[in-house]
Amino acid sequence: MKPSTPLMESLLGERGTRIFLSVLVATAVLVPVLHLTFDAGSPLHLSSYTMTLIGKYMTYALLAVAVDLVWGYCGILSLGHAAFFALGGYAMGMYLMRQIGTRGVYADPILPDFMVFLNWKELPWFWQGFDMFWFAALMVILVPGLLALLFGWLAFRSRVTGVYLSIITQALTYALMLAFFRNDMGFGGNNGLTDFKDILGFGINQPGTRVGLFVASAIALGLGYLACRYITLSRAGRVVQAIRDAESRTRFIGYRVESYKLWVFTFSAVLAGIAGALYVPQVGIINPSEFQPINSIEVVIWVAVGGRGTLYGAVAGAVIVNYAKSYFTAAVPEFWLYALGALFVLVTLFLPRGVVGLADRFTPGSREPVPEAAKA
Amino acid sequence: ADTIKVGVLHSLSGTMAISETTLKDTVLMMIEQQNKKGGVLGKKLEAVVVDPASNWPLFAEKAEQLLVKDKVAVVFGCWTSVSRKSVLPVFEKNNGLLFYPVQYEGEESSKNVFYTGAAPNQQAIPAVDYLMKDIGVKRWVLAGTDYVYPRTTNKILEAYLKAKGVKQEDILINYTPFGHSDWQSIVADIKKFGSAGKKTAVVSTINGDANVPFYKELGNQKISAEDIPVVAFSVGEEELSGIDTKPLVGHLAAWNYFESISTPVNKSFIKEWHAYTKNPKRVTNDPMEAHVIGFNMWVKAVEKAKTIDVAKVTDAMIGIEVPNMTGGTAKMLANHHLTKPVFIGEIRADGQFDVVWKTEGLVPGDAWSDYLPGSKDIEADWVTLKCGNYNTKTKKCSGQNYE
Amino acid sequence: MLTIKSLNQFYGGSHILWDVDMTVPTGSCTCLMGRNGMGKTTLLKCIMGLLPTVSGELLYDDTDLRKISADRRARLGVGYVPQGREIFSQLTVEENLRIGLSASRGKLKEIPEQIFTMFPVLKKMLRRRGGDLSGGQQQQLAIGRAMVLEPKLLILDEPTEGIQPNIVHEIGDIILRLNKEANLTVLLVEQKLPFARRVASEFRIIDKGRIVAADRIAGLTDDLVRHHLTV
Amino acid sequence: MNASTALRQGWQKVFGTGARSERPIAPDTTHGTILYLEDITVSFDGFKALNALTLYVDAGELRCIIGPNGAGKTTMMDVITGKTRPDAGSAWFGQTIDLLTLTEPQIAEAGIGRKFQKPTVFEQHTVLENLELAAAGNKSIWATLFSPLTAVQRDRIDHVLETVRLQDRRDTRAGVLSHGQKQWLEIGMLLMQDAQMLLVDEPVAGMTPQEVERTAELLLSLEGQHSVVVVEHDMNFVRSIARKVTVLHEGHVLAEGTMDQVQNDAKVVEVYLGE
Amino acid sequence: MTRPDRQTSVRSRFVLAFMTMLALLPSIASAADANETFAQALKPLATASFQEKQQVIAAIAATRHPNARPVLSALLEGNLHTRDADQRIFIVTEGEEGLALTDPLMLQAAGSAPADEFTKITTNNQLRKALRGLIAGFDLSDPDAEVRLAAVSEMLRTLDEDGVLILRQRVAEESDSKVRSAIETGLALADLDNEDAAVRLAAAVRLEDSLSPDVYNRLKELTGRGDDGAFNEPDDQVRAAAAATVRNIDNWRSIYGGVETLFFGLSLGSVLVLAAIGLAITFGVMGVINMAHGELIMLGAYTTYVMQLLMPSHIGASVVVAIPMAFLVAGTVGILIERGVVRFLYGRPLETLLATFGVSLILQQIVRDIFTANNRPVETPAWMAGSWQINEALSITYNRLYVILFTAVVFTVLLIVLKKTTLGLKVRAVAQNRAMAKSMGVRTEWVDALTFGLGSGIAGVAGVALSQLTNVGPNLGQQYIIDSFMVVVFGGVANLWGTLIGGMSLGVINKVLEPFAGAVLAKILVLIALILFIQRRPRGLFPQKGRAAEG
Ligand SMILES: Nc1ncnc2c1ncn2[C@@H]1O[C@H](COP(=O)(O)OP(=O)(O)OP(=O)(O)O)[C@@H](O)[C@H]1O
Ligand SMILES: Nc1ncnc2c1ncn2[C@@H]1O[C@H](COP(=O)(O)OP(=O)(O)OP(=O)(O)O)[C@@H](O)[C@H]1O
Ligand SMILES: NC(N)=O
Ligand SMILES: [Mg+2]
Ligand SMILES: [Mg+2]
Repeated sequence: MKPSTPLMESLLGERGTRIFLSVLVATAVLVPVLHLTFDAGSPLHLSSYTMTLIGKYMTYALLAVAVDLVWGYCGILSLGHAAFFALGGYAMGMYLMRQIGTRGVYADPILPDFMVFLNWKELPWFWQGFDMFWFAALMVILVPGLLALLFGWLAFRSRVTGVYLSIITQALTYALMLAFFRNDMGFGGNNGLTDFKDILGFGINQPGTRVGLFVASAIALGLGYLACRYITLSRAGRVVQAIRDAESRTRFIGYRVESYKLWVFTFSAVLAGIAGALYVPQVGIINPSEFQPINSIEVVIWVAVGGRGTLYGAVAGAVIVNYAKSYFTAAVPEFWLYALGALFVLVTLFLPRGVVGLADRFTPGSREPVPEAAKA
Repeated sequence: ADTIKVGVLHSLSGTMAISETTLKDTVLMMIEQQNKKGGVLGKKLEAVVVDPASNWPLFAEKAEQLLVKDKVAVVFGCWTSVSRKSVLPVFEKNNGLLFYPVQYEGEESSKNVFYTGAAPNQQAIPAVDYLMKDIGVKRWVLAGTDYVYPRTTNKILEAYLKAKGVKQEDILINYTPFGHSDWQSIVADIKKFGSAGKKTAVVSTINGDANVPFYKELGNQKISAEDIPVVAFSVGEEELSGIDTKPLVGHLAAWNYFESISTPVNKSFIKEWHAYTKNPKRVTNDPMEAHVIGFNMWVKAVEKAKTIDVAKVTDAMIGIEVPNMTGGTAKMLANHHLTKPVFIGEIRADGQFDVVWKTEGLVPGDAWSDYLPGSKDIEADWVTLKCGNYNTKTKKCSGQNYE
Repeated sequence: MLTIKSLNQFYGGSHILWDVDMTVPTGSCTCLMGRNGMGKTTLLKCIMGLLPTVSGELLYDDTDLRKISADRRARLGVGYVPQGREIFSQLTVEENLRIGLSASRGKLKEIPEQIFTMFPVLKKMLRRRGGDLSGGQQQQLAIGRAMVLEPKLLILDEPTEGIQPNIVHEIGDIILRLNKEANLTVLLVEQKLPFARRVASEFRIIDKGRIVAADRIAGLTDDLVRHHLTV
Repeated sequence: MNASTALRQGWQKVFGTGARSERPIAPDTTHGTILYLEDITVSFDGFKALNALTLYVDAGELRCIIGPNGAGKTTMMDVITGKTRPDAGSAWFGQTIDLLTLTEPQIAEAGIGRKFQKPTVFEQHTVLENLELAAAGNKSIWATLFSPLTAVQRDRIDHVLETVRLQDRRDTRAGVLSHGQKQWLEIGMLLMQDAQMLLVDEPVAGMTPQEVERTAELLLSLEGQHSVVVVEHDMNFVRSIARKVTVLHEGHVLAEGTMDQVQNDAKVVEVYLGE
Repeated sequence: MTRPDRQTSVRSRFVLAFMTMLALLPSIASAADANETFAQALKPLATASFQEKQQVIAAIAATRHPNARPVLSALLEGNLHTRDADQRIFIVTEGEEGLALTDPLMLQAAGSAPADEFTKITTNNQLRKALRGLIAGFDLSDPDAEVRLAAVSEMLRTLDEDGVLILRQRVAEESDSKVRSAIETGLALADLDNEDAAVRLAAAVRLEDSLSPDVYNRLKELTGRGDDGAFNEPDDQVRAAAAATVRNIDNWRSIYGGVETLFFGLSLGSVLVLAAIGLAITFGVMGVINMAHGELIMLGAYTTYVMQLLMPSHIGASVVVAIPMAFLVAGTVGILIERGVVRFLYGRPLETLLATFGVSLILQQIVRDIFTANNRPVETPAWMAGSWQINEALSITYNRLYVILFTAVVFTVLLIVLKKTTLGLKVRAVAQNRAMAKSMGVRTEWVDALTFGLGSGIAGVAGVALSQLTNVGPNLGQQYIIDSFMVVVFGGVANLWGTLIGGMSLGVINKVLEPFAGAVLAKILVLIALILFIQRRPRGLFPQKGRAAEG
């Protein structure tokens, strides 16, 4: 790819970014081709399993990029991003649920199955409109966005920072998890939403649809990445990093710290929501365990493993950790926790700047090691 | 391939490992024994074990891996309903074969799944009958973990009790989250509810880890089985082996199998299990029996069909009979559920059960409950109707996810 | 008291101290001077053991300091007043002072009264959090804190920074008195020439990480000052 | 009100950023006084760091403030910049701006810049970026996100870099600068802010005599266009720039006047200067 | 009839026989005859169904044979077996070689025999309940007043007309006032059925001060109307008295209900505090985000289990011994974690999160591999079991009470260590400025290891307490880690008092909400309250103050 404009040039003016984007484009093209053009017997065939897996990793990667933006660049350690991810997922899940129509086991034209057998008589108000894709798509953005906006507005306005902020984001996702677990809430309780049939009229298990979802994930990841990269390169990005390092000092030179934080937080929540929305049709289920506090912590860990404060590091971390998980749980199902645990310990001890830090070390001309700011 | 691959999809880590690890071992033991007998269709069986880590989307991923990458002939797996729901589309899409060994809420019958655990009519209803008729219970606490299985079971029970003339004020329903650990208030409430002068019992669909603190609290608040018995549907020998059972003596459980039932089959199974696990104290339980039955049925069906082809095997499955471990016969019905005996046992101090009641004969599993308005018109029949949810009113088959 | 030979120090890739050779005679008050960013603080931190040294020798009397951790250096009698004060901000003034007690050479049980005579403001503020003190008060606390160790060698990094003139003067007196009466060896970094001239007996000038001049204080000529200390 | 204006106003309300390019408020100095502090009292757990402090600063004036450690000088700056809210008293910037009702960034926006006693710069940013961050101009999200620095701003940065002699450090991370270099950088940031009023807390601490001189020159050059309040304990420095000197003691003004007057005030000598 | 109770038939038959026998007492048949009757009564037990056993035991009791009581208690305890060969019944105790046999007729040892030649005579809940009632009938004349009191309470559980007869007999002879009072309550309850309104009134007045649920239910019934719309109690005065008592009980119940809720809240709170307090040190003071904290708690719980395995016959003591052991085990593991991992990460607190998360995964799996994925049974020692019945409306469970007290002790000790010892001072100094603490001669490495060990050890001690309340399994730690962080942060980092007050108030609020909102919603509400509270106090309940904290 050849950078043509100055904007492109600066966006792509980083080796990691260029590598990441090339790999992404290659993947987005090659995987569908290998999947569709070769049949199952061929050695070149790429199974739908593998494609879906990579698609899933890409949505995780987008989530990781979102977390890296708030944490790596703005210093907001959000332990609640899984909640935004899950909310986006639920919005999409509700759409998919309503697409089932009469094809549910109880053949109710309106009510999803779980409502029928729990004896619900009519569709709750908050399920209205989700039969339309545009509405669901809007909700994918609005629900996480507005929640982040409200929550962030409350928190940043009162200058909640550091661990206090982390813990209340955690409380948020925990509360949402408990709420969504409740069957009375009308989101299918513990089972969540599943048994999807089609999306935009295409059968959800059709190879074509799968490819579509895969490519959509790749595009979302690419665009999300570039948007974040643009932000971090802009002056606003430097303000955001200044806030991370010395919040009150930033105030004294005239920046409205709260507004910047709120904006970054909200933007990042929207990205997380989009990631969740793409995740759900590919894995086929969304349920409250996605809100588990531990999930949010894991996202932070992906970012740390990859290398905090470099967007491509976040991507690398998400893919590496999740691939390791997929691989270990099958290859050494009885011992995989040792392997994963050891990975985390070793990366921390020996790769203080994450996996991409290792790569940079062998790259001449990279910035000198940055002693971490001592604050959370 | 010169082996037949058998997938094992049980959580070995995370919250469900407590229950599921044993099932993995059970399947491995069955495979080992079958291989000693020469395998199936002249080929050895090869286990493919994965760990979905109590993570529901991971269940789907691992299921797909087993079916697509490892190309297993059959999968034994899942415990929670949500994990089953999560893998269901994967099995239907890839035309796999799943044996699901746990008692569950019913309301499902998939072409690709055989349900070897109890449907609600094979556990809950008989248990309530026993309490009502033999114990004279007049007041009911339905306590459960807040998820589909308890919700559905309690819906069914509530309808059933009301049909039997129990008044609304004599039913207390309570839901708690998974892993609920502070039972003080709820147990105190139960105590108060039970002190109104009528014989009271608790029907517990409390799941997994929450049981230990629940029973501890019962013991400490001195609620004895003689005053307010608790009959549980999710507490078996395995769960009791993690609890100090002395204070629980007399509380009840309803299952289709108890380790203490002394039949020759069961005795030899327990012996083999102890030998296989090299642990003479390892207990057996109901879902294990379900897996053993399921496994034997699958072997029989494969031998009958002379192939591992899923379509042929599923056809051959229906009507297959294998002995269960309590002296009866398990038969695979057209709705992919089994016939099962129902036992009520009282907890003993050693963590085993004394059977105090059992059904006369075998109860056929009912996929669609007759006590739920939405499902009483639905039928599952994979022989004549070729449908898992056929509506007898509209004469339509719905919810099929394949072809 | 202190002998430094060909000491080298790096931060990451950049070489900060270049073959530093320097002595601090026992009983002297040696003043280390140099422009901003020349490596004064770095050198003091090396002596204290807060930064690793790459090569060179570091002798304290006859002890090789390089093999010894910072806390042992403190227990051997090296007191340190860092630039920027480095008060334990959430500890009270009293607690800040008590920290050194168990490491003090005399195994003191109580904070010596002498410290409060030197800095009466500390006595008034014993219960206040160190971090709440004003800049100058903190500087006084930092000096007092180092004195609790009853050091043999006292290292002061710009101790008068931010302190009101009459107390600066007093600090000068105190250094002189400790130096003379208690036979305390002092290594001082100081920018203010008059103060340096008043209290120091020796001077060293560091320029771009190298020692470029060393002499009795009398030898600190205007020429040297112009050459090494002006921009 | 149509939907789009409503939306924009909503955005402004939440994110607090209009597309404002000019200063929203500027001090009204028609009476010649730019800062009015009246009866300011600040107490911490009963201890009065400022005790009914009253102080006026004229527009364009260079004012030196001295006083013993703990007299309340830094606290006074905290009050002016919005870091500390006083228990009592009033603080006005010009005739119209009530400082006590504004937030820190609003105060900065109104034209008050500050250099801290302990040098505080953005350690992870380069020297250049530090200056860029401080540069005067629209500081809304919209502006920083979409418009790059103007040529004027860039020239200004180069100029300031030269002034503070950090040209060859422009791409160095500020965190690795020495103490004195950080002092200079912070002064540079203050210059970039182009504030009406500069509060400078101990600018020459840790500087060599020559640098002290240069700082003095710099501050003097600002006189006229800017109002400058300098706190210092270095008497040579104060003497070299002093016009009017205020002495604070125990939270209020002990003396005020020319350097000579103050130097010869017995009380000032006793509590502060010594002999 | 008072109650349609299953036991009625059993009891009435027994009482009838009993009464007859009392009447015939002087002319009682020979001892041999008595033995014969007893043996006959006993015999059917071997083959009877549960239903039939009910009658059999009544018959046994009715013989009033001196061995009836020991035989019935043996049956109750599951020690009555039949010999498969000849269906003979023995009282057995488990001995070294099989079962030690006792002949029920003679109460003499009858040798021993292998266990598999015998079948236990099983009981079920109803039988056991009936047995207890029958045994209580024998105990009414026990010399020990405590036993008599227990017997009366036991009888009141299943009181019927015949029971009333027995009690009336007894009340005259009863010397102990407590026992008599208990009997009188029972009789008064019975008197409420009397035809004479005056007797009913007297009974209603007699019950004035009672808090018993039986009394309440009975009186409540009196105040209501039957299906035909008529009052259940025709007499106005009696009804008024009953209503007054009902109101009185209602009042007391709500007061005691409040006390109970508070107790529940404090006990939940102390669990939270215990789980969090170690973290208040490792995280609050040292700044290490120790994700393995939960696993250290888990290790403490497993230590308790292992101690019980090691001393199976001293369960009571094992829990006490487990406390220092758990401290050592968890403390040692903590020190290993600190020396092995954490010490390389000071100044990089977020990376401690990553590394200790890895450690926590490893610890979980180690435990799973050693102890299997199953929960381990930890017994409750006798001294912690059951509850302290303060009155009939209020009882407090001992295990919770001990946990509250234990929390108080742990907290106090820790407070003293941190505030009064130099270690505490050094810990805080190191946490704030490691380099400077070194320069002040503090052996930071020591302090780090010790402090981390202390925090970890306390986590282990918490595990001992938790083993008495909840599962001991590999996931134990995961359950508490989130709550622990929440409590520490809510209280205000680095403030031990904050952790205490924070944990306790979260516990109490939760329990106050629970009755209205249910367990789940209560927890959600608490979380929302926490979020909103942090808005008001962005640095927790007890924030660090001053210039330095403002950053
Ligand atoms: N942590 C660090 N990493 C990299 N470089 C550093 C670090 N600390 C200081 N430096 C660099 O080392 C050089 C010497 O710094 P040092 O603090 O020793 O100077 P100094 O002589 O004490 O100056 P000052 O008089 O301003 O205090 C400076 O150029 C500074 O930029
Ligand atoms: N948050 C606080 N809590 C308690 N006391 C405080 C707090 N902030 C400041 N003080 C006290 O208020 C007084 C004034 O402090 P301030 O920093 O304003 O002094 P200053 O005049 O700037 O002194 P210096 O010249 O030493 O910098 C000091 O005695 C200080 O200890
Ligand atoms: N199916 C169950 N028990 O979840
Ligand atoms: Mg320096
Ligand atoms: Mg000051």
